[in-house]
Amino acid sequence: MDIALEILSWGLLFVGSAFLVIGGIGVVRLPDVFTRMHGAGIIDTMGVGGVMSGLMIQAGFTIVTIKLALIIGFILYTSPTATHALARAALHGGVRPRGDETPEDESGQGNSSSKT
Amino acid sequence: MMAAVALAVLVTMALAVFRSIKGPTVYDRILAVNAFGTLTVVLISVYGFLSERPEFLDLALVYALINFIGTIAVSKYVEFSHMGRPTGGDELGDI
Amino acid sequence: MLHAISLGLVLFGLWLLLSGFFTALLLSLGIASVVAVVWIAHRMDVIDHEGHPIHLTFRAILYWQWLLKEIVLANIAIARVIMARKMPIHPTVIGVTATQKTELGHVIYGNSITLTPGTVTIEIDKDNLTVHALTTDAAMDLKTGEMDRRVTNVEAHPDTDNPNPNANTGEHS
Amino acid sequence: MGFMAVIGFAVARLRNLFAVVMLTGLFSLTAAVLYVILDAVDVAFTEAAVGAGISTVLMLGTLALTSSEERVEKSGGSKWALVLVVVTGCVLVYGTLDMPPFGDPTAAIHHHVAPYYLEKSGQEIGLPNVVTSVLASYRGYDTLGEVFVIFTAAIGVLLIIGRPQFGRRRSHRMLVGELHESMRTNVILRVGSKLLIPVILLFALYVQWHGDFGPGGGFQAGVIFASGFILYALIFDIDTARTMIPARTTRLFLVFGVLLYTGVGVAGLFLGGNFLDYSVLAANPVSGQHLGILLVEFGVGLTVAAAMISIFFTFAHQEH
Repeated sequence: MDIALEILSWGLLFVGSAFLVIGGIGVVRLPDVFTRMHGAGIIDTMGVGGVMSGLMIQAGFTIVTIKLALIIGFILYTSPTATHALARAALHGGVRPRGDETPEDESGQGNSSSKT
Repeated sequence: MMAAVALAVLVTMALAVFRSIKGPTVYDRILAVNAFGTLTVVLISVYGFLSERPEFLDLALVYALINFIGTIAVSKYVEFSHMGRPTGGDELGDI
Repeated sequence: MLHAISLGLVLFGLWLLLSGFFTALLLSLGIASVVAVVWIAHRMDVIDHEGHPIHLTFRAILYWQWLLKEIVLANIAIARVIMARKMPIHPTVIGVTATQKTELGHVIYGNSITLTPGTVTIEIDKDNLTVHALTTDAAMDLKTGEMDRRVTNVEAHPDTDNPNPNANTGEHS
Repeated sequence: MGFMAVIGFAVARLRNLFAVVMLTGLFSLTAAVLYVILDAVDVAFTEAAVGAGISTVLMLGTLALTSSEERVEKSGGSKWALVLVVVTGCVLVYGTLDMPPFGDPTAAIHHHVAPYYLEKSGQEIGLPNVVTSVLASYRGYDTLGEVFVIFTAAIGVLLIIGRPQFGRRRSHRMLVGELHESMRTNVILRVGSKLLIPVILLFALYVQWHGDFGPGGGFQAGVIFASGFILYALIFDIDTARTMIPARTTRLFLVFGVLLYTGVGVAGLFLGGNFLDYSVLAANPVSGQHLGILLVEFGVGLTVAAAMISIFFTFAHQEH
C-alpha cells in the first residue's frame, strides 16, 4: 500500500478514536440531556467517521470498503433523526434546557395542542 | 495499533454505560444507549476488519439499523406516554 | 412512477453492493426482492419526492462537501470545549427561520443543524426551527444563516422539478 | 464481560422499570459483542436483532400496559431467595467445571458431530455458512420445532390480549389520532423514515437470501423485516400501518411460513427421502439441499416476520 495512504489511514483512525473518547467524556461531563446530545453528536460524526474512513482506506477497494461506506452513510443519516426524536421527546416530556435564555413556549404549546 | 482503536471504543463504551446507569432522566439513558449502540457498530467493524471477515459488517449494519429503530421507538414511547397519560380518560369503547 | 423506477434501480444497486455474489440465482432473487420492496413501499405510500429525492442528487453532493467541512470544524470546536478544564458552555435555545420552500428542504436544514455538533434541532414547526446550541459561538454561526442559504440552494424548485444548474451562489433572503 | 456484570447488577438494583428496560438493551448489545468475539456470528446477529431491538420495543409495550415503577415489597422471603440463588449459582458454576476449557481440542463436542459437520457439509450441502447447513438441514427437526414455538407464541399472544373487539379497554383511537397529529408536524422523522424503510426491507431480504453464504437467514431476516414495518407503524400511525398489512395477511403468512417448512419436509417424504431430507428435492443431492434450505429459510422468515408484526400490533393496540 502507498505509504501516504497508510499514514492518512492511521491518522484518521487516531483522530477518530480520540474523538470517540472526547465524545464519551462529553456525554459524562456535560450537565444536562440537551448538552449531552452534543457529546453524542461528536461520537456519531467525527468519531465514527474517522474510525470508519480509516478502516476504509486500510481495506483498499473491496466489498469491505463499500459496506463500511454504507455504515457511515447509515449512521450519518440516522443519527440526526434519532437525536431529533430524542430531543423532542425530552422537550415534550418537560425537561427544560439549562440556560434557557429566550422564553420558550414551544413545549407548552406542543403539550396543549396535543391534549385538546 | 488496531487494538488501540478498540481500546478507545471500549473506554467510550464504559463512559456511555456510566451515563446510562447514572441517569438521571430517562432521556439521558436513551442517549447513552444510543451512543453505546453506535459504539458497538464501530467495535464490530473494527473487529470484523481485524479478523478479515466482511460478513461482520452486515452484522454492524443490522446493529445500526436496530439501534436507530430502538431509539425512535423508545423516544416515541416516552413522548407518547407523557403526553398521552392525561388524556387517558377516553372510554369510548370502540375497537 | 418515475420515482418507483429509480427507487428500484437504487435498491438493486444496493443489493449488488451488499451481495457481491453474481450468480443467476441470487441475481434473480435480488430482482424479486427489489420488486417486492418497491411494491410494499408503493403500498406504504413512501415513494415520492420526499421519500426518494432524486431531483436533489447533484447539488446535494456539492452541499455535502461543504457540510463535511463544517462538521469537522464544529467537532474540533466542541471537542475543545469539552476538554477544557472549566467547560465554557453557554447552552441557549434559539429560534431560526428556514427559508426553504419545501418540507424536504426544512428537513435537510434541520438535520444538517443536528449533524453539526454544538447545535441540535429540538423542534421543527413549519419553517420555524428551535435549536439548542451548546456555546454562543455555535449559536452565532447558525445565526449567520450561511447553512440556511446553502440548503436553500440545494433544494430544487418543486413545481418544475428541473434543477437550475447555476444556483450555487444565489442570493436568497 | 465486566460490562455485563455491571449492567446486570444495575438491572437488579434499579427500581425504575423503564431504566431497567434500557439497561437490558445494553446488556443484549454487550452479549452480542461477546458472541461476535466468540465467533458465533449467527447468534450475535439474532441477539442484535431480537435482544436489543424487538424485545426492548415489546417490553416497552408491556410497560405501557402496566406501570413503569416497580413496587418495592418488603418480604421476609428475600433471605431464602438469596440463599436459593447463591446455591443455584454454585451448582451452575460446579457444572461448568466439568466442561472442557474453552477451545480445548479434546473436548467432546469437537469429536462427535462438529468435525463431521465442518468437513462434510461442504460437499454434502455445498454452502459456505456451516451454521445455516446445520440449522436448516442436519438439525432440520430442531429448527422446525423452533418455528412452531414462535408460531405458538404468536398465537398465544393473539389469543390472550389480541381480542380487541371483546375488551372494554380504553380506545386507542384517540391517542393514535394525537400521535398522528404530532407525527405529521414532525417532518424530520417522517421524511427520514420514508427514505429508510425501503432500504430496511431490502436489507432484510438480502439477509434472508444470503443466509447460505454469510451470517443470517430466516430468523434474522424476519426480525429485520418486521422492524421495518414497526418503524412504519411508529412514524405514521398504527391504523395506517394496519390497513397496509391487515391482521388477516399477517396470520396468513404466519401459517404459510410454517406450512412451507413442513411442506418441504413432506415433499421430501413423497419423493422417497425422509422427512426434511432435502437431497431428493432435485436431481442432484447438493442442489436439492440448497433448494430445500432456501425454501425452509424462507418459511422461517415469513413466520418470524408475521409473528413479530402481529405481536407488535397486538401490543400497540393495547397501549393505554
